Amino acid sequence: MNDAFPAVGFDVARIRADFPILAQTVRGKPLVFLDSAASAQKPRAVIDAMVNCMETQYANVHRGLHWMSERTTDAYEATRDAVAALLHANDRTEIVFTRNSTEAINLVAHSYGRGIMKAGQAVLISEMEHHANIVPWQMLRDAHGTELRVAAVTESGELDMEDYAAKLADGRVALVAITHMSNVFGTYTPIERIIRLAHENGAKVLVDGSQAVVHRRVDVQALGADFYVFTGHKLYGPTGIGVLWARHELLEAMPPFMGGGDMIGSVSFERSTWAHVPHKFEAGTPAIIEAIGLKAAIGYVEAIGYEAIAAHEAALTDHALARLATIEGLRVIGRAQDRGGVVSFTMQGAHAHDIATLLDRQGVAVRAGHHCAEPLMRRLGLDSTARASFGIYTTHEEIDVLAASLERVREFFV
Amino acid sequence: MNDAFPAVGFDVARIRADFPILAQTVRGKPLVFLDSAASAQKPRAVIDAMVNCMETQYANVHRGLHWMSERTTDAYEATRDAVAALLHANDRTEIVFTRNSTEAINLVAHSYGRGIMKAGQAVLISEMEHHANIVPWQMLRDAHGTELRVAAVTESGELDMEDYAAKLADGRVALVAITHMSNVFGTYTPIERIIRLAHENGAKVLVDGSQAVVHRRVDVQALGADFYVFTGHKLYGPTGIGVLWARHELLEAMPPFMGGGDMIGSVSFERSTWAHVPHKFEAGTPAIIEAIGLKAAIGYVEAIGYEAIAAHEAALTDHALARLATIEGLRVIGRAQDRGGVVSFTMQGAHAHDIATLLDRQGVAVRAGHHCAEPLMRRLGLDSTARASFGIYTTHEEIDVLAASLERVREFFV
Amino acid sequence: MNRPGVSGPGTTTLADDVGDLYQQVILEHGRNPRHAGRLTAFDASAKGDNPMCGDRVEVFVKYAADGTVARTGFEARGCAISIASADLMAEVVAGRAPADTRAMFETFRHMAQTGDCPDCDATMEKLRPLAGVHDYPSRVKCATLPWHALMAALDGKGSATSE
Amino acid sequence: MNRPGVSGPGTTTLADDVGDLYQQVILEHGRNPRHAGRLTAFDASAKGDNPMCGDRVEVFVKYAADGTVARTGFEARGCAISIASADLMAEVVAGRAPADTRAMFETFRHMAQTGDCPDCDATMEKLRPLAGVHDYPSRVKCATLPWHALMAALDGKGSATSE
Ligand SMILES: Cc1ncc(COP(=O)(O)O)c(C=O)c1O
Ligand SMILES: Cc1ncc(COP(=O)(O)O)c(C=O)c1O
Repeated sequence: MNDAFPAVGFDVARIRADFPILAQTVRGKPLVFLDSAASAQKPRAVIDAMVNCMETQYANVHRGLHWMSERTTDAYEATRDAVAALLHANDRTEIVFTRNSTEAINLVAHSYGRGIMKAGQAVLISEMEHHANIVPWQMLRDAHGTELRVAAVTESGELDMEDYAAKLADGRVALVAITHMSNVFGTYTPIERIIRLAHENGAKVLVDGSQAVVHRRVDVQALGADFYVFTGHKLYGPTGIGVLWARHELLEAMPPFMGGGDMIGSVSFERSTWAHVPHKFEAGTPAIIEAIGLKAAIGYVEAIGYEAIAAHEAALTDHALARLATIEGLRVIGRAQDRGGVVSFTMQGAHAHDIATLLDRQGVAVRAGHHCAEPLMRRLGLDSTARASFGIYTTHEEIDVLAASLERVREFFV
Repeated sequence: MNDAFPAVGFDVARIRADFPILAQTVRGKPLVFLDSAASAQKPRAVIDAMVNCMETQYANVHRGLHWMSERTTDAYEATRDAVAALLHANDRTEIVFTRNSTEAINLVAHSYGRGIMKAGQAVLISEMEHHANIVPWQMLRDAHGTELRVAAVTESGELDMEDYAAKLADGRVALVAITHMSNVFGTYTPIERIIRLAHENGAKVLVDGSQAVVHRRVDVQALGADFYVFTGHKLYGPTGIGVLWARHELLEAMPPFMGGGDMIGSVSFERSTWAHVPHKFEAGTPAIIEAIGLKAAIGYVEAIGYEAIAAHEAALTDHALARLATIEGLRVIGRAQDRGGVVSFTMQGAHAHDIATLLDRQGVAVRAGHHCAEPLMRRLGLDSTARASFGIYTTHEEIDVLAASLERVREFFV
Repeated sequence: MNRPGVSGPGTTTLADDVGDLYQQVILEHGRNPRHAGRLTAFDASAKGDNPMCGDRVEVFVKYAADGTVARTGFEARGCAISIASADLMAEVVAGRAPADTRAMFETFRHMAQTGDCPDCDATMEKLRPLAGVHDYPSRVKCATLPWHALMAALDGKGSATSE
Repeated sequence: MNRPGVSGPGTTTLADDVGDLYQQVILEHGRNPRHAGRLTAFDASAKGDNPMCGDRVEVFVKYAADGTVARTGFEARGCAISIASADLMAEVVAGRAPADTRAMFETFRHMAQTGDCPDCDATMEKLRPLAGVHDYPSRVKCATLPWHALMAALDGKGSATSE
């Protein structure tokens, strides 16, 4: 693969060779996969780690005294170490495994929300949240009597910091839950400032890092966050595994979310006691094979390096914005300064679904719809957008194919 | 492999060849894996299905209009059909995917328990439940004011049907939650009778099929159950995927458990509406790769056939009970008539942990401890037992190795 | 449909590739629907809504004195397929009894899902251009959404979804 | 430890295989612990509990007038390793100041986890037979459980767990 604008030290051809699926054709055309923000493809290292587990070293964890169980427990728990290092957690016990970001947020909404928050306190989110960071707080509101506040987003697709500060001002916000990077605009939020302001006003902060952790190095200590969540399948890892990081003292104070094996201290019918964190929050047999896959994904990303990834993706995004700007009637949605490799757009005379289908016919996979951000769409006066999103394996050439294919869509429709 | 007592039409050597891990050695000895009740090993068909998904046909489901997403959605939803057929569900929409049995039970405890049950109504469980079928009902009791009743178990390890009937008699039990097969004794409960009695007394029934579905054909219509749960990893499938089956009208009436993408009808900050069942209960990106693996596991088991599996395992269990009976000081716990391939035992002068370690040194993997059934252990006056459990790949020879190894343990300790 | 300038580097044009789905009649009805708009007077209406993609449609029905569907109008936000389908639907159901209309939906749904219409009469043949969606499972819902809304209106229900 | 009749079909005996873990001294202390039982009079006590396997121990401490640990007793349900460890612990801490006892725990924990004890004195050498657990991660907790309980007793806390 001949990449016109390689980032220094970043060999996209070699990276592509690590992803078996990228050699596929779709509808007779080479696959141009521009839907990584929905879910990323998996490198050979991840596939191999999962296969290796199932072929050579598998048993249930934590409760076995035999070799297979001990070794599988070691491997499962080693993922906790890898995630703790990835996020710069203080302590490995601050890492809780969940199914995905959605479950991680629901866990906090349930355990911190119902367990610690009081009726009348407020949760503050933003207009550009994914449904995963809206609906759990609505459900908390309806079940528990908390308030749900929403900070506005500007026309450029950035958080309206004045509105945000105003919504914090009365001191009744107990928790801010906000995205680190928008899955619609690609905008990075000024998360350090957001957190500082929240803390000044007595609120804890949950950061939805589902998109951000894929593209940027995250240091929860430097950010000052209280909760950070992400999902394995977007970080080139398996489905079925996600992460909640939270400060140890918060996890200690929170009641468990689900009950069952592995999360208990002791059980009697009258009364049970809970295991120490993080086990208190991991009821039942965990996603063992998936955790082991996630560790391989983190290792893969770390070996390439976030700096190289960020540089590659910044170059891709610049290239994409430049190419898309040349297409008549195409409008890119969101014009934030600080943005990553997610580009939403509309095209005059062509609905996003039709764009997606016509691109698909040309082998180009993009997403179309509300991107699980209906309130944001409504705010923008849109029904839907088409969205191209980039990963470590995306090439400048693929963006050229996207642009050329979009030209053909335009000509087809107008 | 020379199997002394082959079940008719059942070629255990061929089956073993399908499980790559069984060729491993442990501590220099051939692996004798007798811990399948904790989690089963995975056949090549499951591994291949997962690899094939990741290498050739992967994208996020439900929300994509492009080829990869459409095909992945088809494959994910085809698992729902396979599970519906496995359990004889009326309708594919009655199948909800969860992480494991534990989450499935927690889902019911939360959505049916808090959403439909009233304070003062009771949940009736038995003394031989796994923690997964105890703790969620305790948490419901403590949060929602329901009562928790426990039906006794007899010395032989069977449900005390008189006590069960007595606990139902006042009509205040809204839900019976009971195991289909004990993970400690291997006992099958007389589930049709249990359900009939519950229904006569106005209670719905949740059946914990985590163990049973591995060994016997389950027909939820014939059983008359209202909820049935199982977990993929014990059925030779991946971790990270479990199943809740429930009657359509129950799922319709129940509020959602977790909020987020994929489970919504529409979202606004004021109010959101829910998607139809089963999607209402599947928030966020599901365990896609794992669902696809589970379908392969079901296909694998169905191809061998439950009848052949049951015959093989019955022969193994008889053989094991006969062999263990010859070991001095060894006591098998639970003497139910109707039982499957799970055998718990204690040995005079040797603690279960020491037995497990000494067996491990001989390559034999068994479990030791309370088996996530502490109240049952207390009822039996035990701290812990050692447990050998069998799967489709277990051979009579392996049971002979277990017996010989246990003889050596006995000699070592006494 | 094979227009100059649409061809890419390959040997087929985009129109060749998607001609089965985006037939000329769909593009036309999608661009210039004849029955778009809220009826000034109507007897029944219902909304339809596809939560997975955000498509919405509202259908308005005016009955004739004999109970047949006199006129149908719709307001929609959606793709070319769903708008063309709404527009073609309005055309074919005019003058039909509600029972007929329901039967037509069943026939149409079968066609959209399978691509086949073994017993299509001349009227139903007008919907044939939409049969190409059968190859695109998630787009089937775009084509059937207005019909779901129409069925809800005939049933006196306020809304329908096509998930 | 190499007894007749223990040898299986292989060339090594079970005792050869597990001799690193189940040394004779452990088997003896496991079978006939000298310090088992609740003290008739004690100044501090605490329970220890390993939720993953169900092992439980309760440790009782009687202090001397100078504040050193005069005697330690324990009640336990558990495996040979945990009972032998409790018994050996009771032996080595007798006459030690609480601060010493804490330091001994750290030394012992390191030994149990790694198999090494670079600065073991003669007293700590008595615990050396337990160093074999380092090869069995889940059994390390069996060996350290009584120590966790003892630390809790010294701290005036009622309980400890070794998860
Ligand atoms: C009877 C029974 N119920 C529930 C469970 C819980 O299964 P999981 O840990 O997969 O949720 C198990 C297995 O651990 C079991 O044996
Ligand atoms: C910003 C954001 N938050 C949350 C999610 C939810 O992730 P998951 O579906 O894996 O729970 C996503 C992706 O869908 C996302 O982009």
